[in-house]
Amino acid sequence: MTNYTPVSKKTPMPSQGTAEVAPATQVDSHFGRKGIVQMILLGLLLLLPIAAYFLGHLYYVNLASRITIIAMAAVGLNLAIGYGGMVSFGHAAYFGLGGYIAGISAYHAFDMTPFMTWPFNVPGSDSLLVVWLAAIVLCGLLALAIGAISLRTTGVYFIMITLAFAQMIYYFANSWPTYGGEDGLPIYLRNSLPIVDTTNALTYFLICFTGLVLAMAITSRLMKSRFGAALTMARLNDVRLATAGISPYPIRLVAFVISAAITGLAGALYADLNGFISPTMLSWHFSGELMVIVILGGVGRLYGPLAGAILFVMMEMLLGGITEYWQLFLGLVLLGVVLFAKHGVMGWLAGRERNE
Amino acid sequence: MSVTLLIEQLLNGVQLGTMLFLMASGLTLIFGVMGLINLAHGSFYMVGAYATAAVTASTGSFLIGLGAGITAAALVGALVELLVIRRLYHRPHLDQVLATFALILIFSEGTRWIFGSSPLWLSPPSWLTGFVTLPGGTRYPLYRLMLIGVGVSISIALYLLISRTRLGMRIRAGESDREMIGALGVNIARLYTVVFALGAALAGLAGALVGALQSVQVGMGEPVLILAFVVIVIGGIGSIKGALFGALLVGVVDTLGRVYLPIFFRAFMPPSEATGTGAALAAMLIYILMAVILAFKPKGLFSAHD
Amino acid sequence: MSDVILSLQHLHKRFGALQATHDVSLELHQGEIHALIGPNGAGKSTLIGQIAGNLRPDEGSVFLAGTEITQMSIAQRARLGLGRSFQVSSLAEPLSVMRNVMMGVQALQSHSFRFWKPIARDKALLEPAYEALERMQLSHRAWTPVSELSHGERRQVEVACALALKPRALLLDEPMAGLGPEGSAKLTELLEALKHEVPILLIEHDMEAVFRLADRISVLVSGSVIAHGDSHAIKQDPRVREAYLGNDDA
Amino acid sequence: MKNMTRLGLGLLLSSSVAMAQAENVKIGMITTLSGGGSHLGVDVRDGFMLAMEQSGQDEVEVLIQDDANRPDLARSLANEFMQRDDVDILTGIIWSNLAMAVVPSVTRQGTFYLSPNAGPSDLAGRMCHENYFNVAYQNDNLHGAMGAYMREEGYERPIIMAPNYPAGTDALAGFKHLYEGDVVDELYTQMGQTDYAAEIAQIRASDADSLFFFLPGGMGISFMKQWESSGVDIPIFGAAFSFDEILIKAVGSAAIGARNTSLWAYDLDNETNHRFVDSFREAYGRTPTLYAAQGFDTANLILSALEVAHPDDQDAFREALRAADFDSVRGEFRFGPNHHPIQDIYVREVVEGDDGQPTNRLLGIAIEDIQDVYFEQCQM
Repeated sequence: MTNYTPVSKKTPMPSQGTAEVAPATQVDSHFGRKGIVQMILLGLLLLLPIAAYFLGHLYYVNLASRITIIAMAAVGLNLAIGYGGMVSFGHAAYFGLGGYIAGISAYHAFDMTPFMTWPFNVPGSDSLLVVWLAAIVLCGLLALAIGAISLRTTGVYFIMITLAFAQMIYYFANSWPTYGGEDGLPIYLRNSLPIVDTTNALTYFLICFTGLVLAMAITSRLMKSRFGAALTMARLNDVRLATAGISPYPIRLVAFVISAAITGLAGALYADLNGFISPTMLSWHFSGELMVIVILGGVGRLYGPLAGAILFVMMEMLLGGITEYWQLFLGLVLLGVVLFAKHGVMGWLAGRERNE
Repeated sequence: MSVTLLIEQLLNGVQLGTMLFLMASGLTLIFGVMGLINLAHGSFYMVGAYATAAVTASTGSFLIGLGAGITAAALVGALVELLVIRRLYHRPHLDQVLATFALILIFSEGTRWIFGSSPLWLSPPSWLTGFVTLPGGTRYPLYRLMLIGVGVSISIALYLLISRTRLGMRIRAGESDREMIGALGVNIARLYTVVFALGAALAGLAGALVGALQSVQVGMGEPVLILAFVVIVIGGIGSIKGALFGALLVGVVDTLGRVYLPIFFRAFMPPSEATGTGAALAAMLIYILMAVILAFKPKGLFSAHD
Repeated sequence: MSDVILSLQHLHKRFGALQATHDVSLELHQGEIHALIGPNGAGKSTLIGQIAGNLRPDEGSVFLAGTEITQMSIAQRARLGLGRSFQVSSLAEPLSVMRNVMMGVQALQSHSFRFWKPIARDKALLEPAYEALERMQLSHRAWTPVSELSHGERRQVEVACALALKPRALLLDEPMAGLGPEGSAKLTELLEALKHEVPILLIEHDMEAVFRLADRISVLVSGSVIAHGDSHAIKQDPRVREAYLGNDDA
Repeated sequence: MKNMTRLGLGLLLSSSVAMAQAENVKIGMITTLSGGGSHLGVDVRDGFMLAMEQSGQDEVEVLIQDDANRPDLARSLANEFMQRDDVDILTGIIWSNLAMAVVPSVTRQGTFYLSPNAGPSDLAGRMCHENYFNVAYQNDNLHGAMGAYMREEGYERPIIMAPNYPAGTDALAGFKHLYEGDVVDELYTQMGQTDYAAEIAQIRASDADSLFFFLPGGMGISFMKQWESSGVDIPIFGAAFSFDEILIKAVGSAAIGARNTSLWAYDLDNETNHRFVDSFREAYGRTPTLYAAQGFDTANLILSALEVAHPDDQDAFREALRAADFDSVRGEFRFGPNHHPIQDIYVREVVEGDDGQPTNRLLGIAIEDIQDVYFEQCQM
């Protein structure tokens, strides 16, 4: 049954090359309007803080770190929502867990007490590498458990069950006294890395920036791979995917786990940037804000989360300085974007995304 | 823990459940008929409470205030539907979530702008204060009994509305087949506005009634909104019967959990730790309940859309 | 019986009071096109669901090339070699034809948890997909988004998607639906050429195509198979005439 | 009044008139002006700005930002103030959890922080800092004072209740510390809980002779309204956080008869207080709450220290703050070794005012010169 021969010779046999390589429109161009906008965004994000640092404006360096980290969390969520079609209303759970891992680890390292003694001894750690690894692994595991149940549902049920799980963790963190409960947990000394000084604002920004670029590169590469093809198909038409012989459920679950791990890592970075972690990071408002950022920037677009985070943090800062009713205006802007600018800032700046 | 106390707590659970039902029935109706997920439903709850408080304060009559609250919620609901919501029916759930999230921000801050940051005063009228003595000797607040009564009446009224009236027939038609009601010559746009305003009015009624018992303040709709979502997800989105069952289940489980979990933990823990652990677990209880139910019945207990 | 590829044995399926499938047994042999016809509401969709895996029968079993697949998921059945097309086109509209067809190739070549290598240059995926398109005479449309295809072309892509699985059996659900006479004729020709490589269970309303293509025909009425046979026998069968004409009268 | 409207809009603002040491002093205020519980922040701000206005200061610039009751935002605003605006003094935070997020890093970076409201135990004890001054209270003060008061009044079987979060458990611990007897039961409610029927039934079923509760903000309003119609008739006690002038107006008649401890009362009889209450009412058209009084005191403490030294001269300025040489609206005011107040705590009762609205009336002193228990852990 393998001897497929062309049935008809009526159509001229195309050259071998046509079969192997997608036409140019399928490949990301770095020189189109989109490419230029993307390079400007990323370039500004990198260069402005460096300039600010050498001009002595530490505040703007930290602001850039904050934007970068929130963008990274949104990159994670975008993988679930934009690429996987899984509208998670509970990504604050992973962001917060990542943060708590950094906070708890630093707390035990500072107090020199073990995190747990049974079944084996786990000491605290002030090494960022350990914290990051733990954040990625544990957030991934949490997402594996939550996703395994939630992905059995679809549509509104999925939105609501992810929200419910996040609320569960929120209430738990709120009332668990060991790590501060509602008061939160301060991190007195920023976790450290070998060689570089993480307490330096610019160094820390560069770490965050590297993290963001890596997260975006991984997302981009992932979406071009076989896994990405399957995930895209799961979003567009899961019956087609199943009929082609691939079960959508494990594909989605793995994407959900990767998405949560990226957001969790961002949470760990955020905790160390702020030197503080509290249940607010786990609240449903934060889940909503992350979704807002993804949509503002342009859902399912690689640079969307970055554009959205820049816009959101800027609005928060500028409007907050003008009026105490700034959230009213934030709401109006957001409503305007959802109703009238379906493709977000990136859609407006860089033109509509090509089909895939 | 005596039996009378248990009965009283069950009543409390039912009372919480009936108020949740007022919220949840509107939400589930809106989802069932228009396929819209509306986070701003809690804002109508708040609008109802604020309008009731303001009008009660100026007229001195709770009933006039209540009427004003329901009317205000319905009007605001209709207005929001005309201006914003109807652009969202054919949009993905994600857009609906975000647009209505934006509405929450607008409503909360707008209300604060108009009424200020301080909570408003609103209390039950004097003829509803006091308590009744139940068989067995427990005294139960009259106002809460009235809430149960209102909840039951509204449930019956909704049932009659949907099963016996022309509007109800259209709603049922809308739930089963959105294309069909267009073919029936029904003015869909108007039907949608009416259903949305009805849902908003129910939320406003709940906000006004509960506001007299709790505090009328900005953001009061959010906790109850999340609970109402848990209710309709447990019950099956789009199903009024599911909303009723889910509301009572959540009300009773939440109330009993808060009371009996700390007591349960005292059996094998030091008291202060037990109360803390029990309270923490009680806060998570309904979410655990929801997760368990969805793990076994991914579309809720009484799904209208299979 | 060694050339039996797909076999349905005593399938029953009931929805409440409705007996949608009643004791249906069918066989699809190597090298043949077996057509399943029946009036609207005869239970064809329910039966397809049980073969493809959307539904589980209450009783009875389904075998594919000797393996029981009754309880398997849609994806498992597809990997075992059950290719299928849909009555209503189910392609991913914004994607190119190639991306749609490649999915099946990808499923055949182990798992999809390959995160690194870009598919755009993956010959192992591209070549078989291209081959399947050529068989459907669609290779010139490989990089066109599905949304830009004509109705007839989409039908061909559906079949190409199924072919990409290198299927042991094809389950085609009304492939001619909505095609004009010209499109029908073309697809008929393509299917005829195909049947020697892969047997086809054809569910079809277009009687002309059925009588031209089918080696054997089964007639489904009210959930039961009321007649089996070649086109000549079916045309003459009084029960079939009654089922169809009776329906037409009503 | 016009000036105040401008403040109300939350614009960055400055006030006037010269003073030798106050040249180019910048004060950053981070407080809660939007979202739940924002009336506390509004009152702190208004009290603070009233004092600034009255001082006729021209050289002190006050920058105000809204933290929306979010710790991460507060933290980032603090950085903004310190790193961009180069403020000398920070103040304004309402909530303990926000203070925990902001204060340690602020003081560590060498900026002064004066708390006009929150006083978490860690900041009074093991995490105390020489640049941190609490001008309001240590969180336990009011609860402990009520414990002492109830003991003295002869209540033997109190039942006590608070939300299940750190400030709640601290409140009950603080109460028990000075009550020094057994309580009938401890009830923990959920944060943000709105329905208290279950707890009220439990209280009714117990044989308690009194109820002490700590339910700040809207939780207290909800509880008291539901309490009123429950028919349970044991006296209720609490801390001022559930009984400020704004909250009890929202509670209505249900609050009448409740007794609460406060570090200040608007009918407290001293000259400074009379002037404060009158001018506040004139400027804003409402009776000040204790938060406004705390904001007013905080501003006056800063002004008094500025007369002695500029904040750049850290040691001198710190000494000037520590001296607390200003007229407090609460009468006598001094700092303990951990820079937390040693002060009298008063008992007030909610009564029906002349306009028919509930209002607080001073009953007397609950406990004199209360000092928190954490100062021993504090090593400066």
